Amino acid sequence: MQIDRFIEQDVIITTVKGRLDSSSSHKLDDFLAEIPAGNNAILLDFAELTYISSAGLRVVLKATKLARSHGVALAICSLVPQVHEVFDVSGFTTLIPIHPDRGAALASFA
Amino acid sequence: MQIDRFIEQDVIITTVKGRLDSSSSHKLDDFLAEIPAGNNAILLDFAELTYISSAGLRVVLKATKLARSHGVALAICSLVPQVHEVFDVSGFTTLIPIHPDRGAALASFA
Amino acid sequence: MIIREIDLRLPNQLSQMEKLVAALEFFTETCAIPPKPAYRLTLAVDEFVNNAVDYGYGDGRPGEIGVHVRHLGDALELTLTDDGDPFDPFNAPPPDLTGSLEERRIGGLGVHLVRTMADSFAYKREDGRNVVSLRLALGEAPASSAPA
Amino acid sequence: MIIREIDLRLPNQLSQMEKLVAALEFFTETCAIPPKPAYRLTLAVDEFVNNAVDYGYGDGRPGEIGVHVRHLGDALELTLTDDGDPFDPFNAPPPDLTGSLEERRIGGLGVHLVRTMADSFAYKREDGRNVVSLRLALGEAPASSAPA
Ligand SMILES: Nc1ncnc2c1ncn2[C@@H]1O[C@H](COP(=O)(O)OP(=O)(O)O)[C@@H](O)[C@H]1O
Ligand SMILES: Nc1ncnc2c1ncn2[C@@H]1O[C@H](COP(=O)(O)OP(=O)(O)O)[C@@H](O)[C@H]1O
Repeated sequence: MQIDRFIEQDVIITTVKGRLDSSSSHKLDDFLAEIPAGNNAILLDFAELTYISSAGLRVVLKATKLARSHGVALAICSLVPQVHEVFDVSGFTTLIPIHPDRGAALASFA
Repeated sequence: MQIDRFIEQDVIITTVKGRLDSSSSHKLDDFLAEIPAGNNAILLDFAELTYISSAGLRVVLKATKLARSHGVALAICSLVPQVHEVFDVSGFTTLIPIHPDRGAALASFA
Repeated sequence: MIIREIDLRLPNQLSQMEKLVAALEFFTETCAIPPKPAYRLTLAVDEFVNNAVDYGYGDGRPGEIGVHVRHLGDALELTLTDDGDPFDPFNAPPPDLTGSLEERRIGGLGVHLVRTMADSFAYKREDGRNVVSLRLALGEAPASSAPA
Repeated sequence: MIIREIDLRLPNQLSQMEKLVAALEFFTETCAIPPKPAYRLTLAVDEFVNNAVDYGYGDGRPGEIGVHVRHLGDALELTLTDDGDPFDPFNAPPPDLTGSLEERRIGGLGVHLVRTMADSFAYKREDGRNVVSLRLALGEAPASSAPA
């Protein structure tokens, strides 16, 4: 799994590439543990996330709760169909804004 | 499978790399079908031959018979242990000179 | 060529997951299993093997986990076994997915995911082992509230 | 992790050999099978599947070949099946390996190689299929006049 972070239009974009499972989820957990100063919105771009298990969902929910408690907006974009199914079945699609692509996600923050 | 040929000390050396089985043996068969002019000795250097099946043995025996009928010396060198076992069990080690390395084989032709 | 059946055995250690996932990938690629059931297969194995390792051997004893996949043509039949403490994963109530973000508890989704995505599931305790059987259809997605 | 069992099915076509060899390599690498039994396994499958395809279906009908490997800890148990014409490979006399180069006939070594390298072998005809069983020890080379 590879994690990258950069800023676009004042939004902190985190991309995750590969598999997010019990052996890799702590890496993303560490990465998302800190809410960046300045109240920028957070976007998790999962376009290259090929796999997520409940261990990955755990990290995503934790990060979403943390953002919410700091009054920071968090959204997710670009889920591949199988990962989208996992989000659906977990009821996450009703808790976290999910956008089809990065453009739509950035527009939602504007 | 990869076949290469070059001449060293007037000996035509053919090296075979990879697997010599029913799907690749015809390539070596074509390659060895012609006895080169000039009565050079022939050395099959199998140092990088990782696998041989009876289909490969068939081609080797055919080439050996062809060489013999033309009065050309043919030897084999550098068999890895598993390939050597196949030659042993087939009784080929008593029919064809087998040398531990290329130097010994070239010396035997001299 | 298809792999009609593969039977894997591993010690109850999470360090084994990488090899296990590689074996499942080899299976799904060799058999050209469509993406959806291939994902579900990996997810089911991942969740249940993790649970067995994490919860099944409370005293830290060494154990053996089995992963058996049978390719039936129109479905995959997955059987997961372990010699951990008896536990029926399908006996627990499903997690509450209705609350607000603040109310949602973290975790408790693994069994729910697998149960929802499987076409059928069963548990039995047999010869000192937990035996979980799952059926995953290879055709049209039959289970769950999955998107198209 | 080990693969305790793998069951492969393929049509009687030589174009399948590449996938078959890849599956055997995956098996031997995953299970860290030593080089000698790993080679013997591949050789046995290669020779017998080739023979079944070449000789077993004289009328050119489509058929199905099975390759089943069981990892027993100290040995591999290989079972090869096909629905070709009945043929017991262990019934034929072994080839004459004593003649001079000129006398040696080309071919006829496949069954001999496999039979010599196996620790035990058996044939039966069952349910319209040829069933060849071979045992390959994983420890010290027990068979043949093999070099050290
Ligand atoms: N093999 C098992 N042995 C004992 N308890 C288990 C086992 N698998 C699951 N459990 C229990 O079921 C609960 C729900 O599991 P799961 O849905 O995977 O979510 P999570 O592991 O995130 O809690 C676990 O928290 C654990 O208490
Ligand atoms: N599955 C089979 N069905 C019918 N005949 C077979 C089969 N396998 C082997 N044979 C016969 O046994 C002979 C010896 O086979 P083998 O030792 O593999 O050498 P080769 O294939 O080079 O002749 C073959 O030539 C063929 O006549």
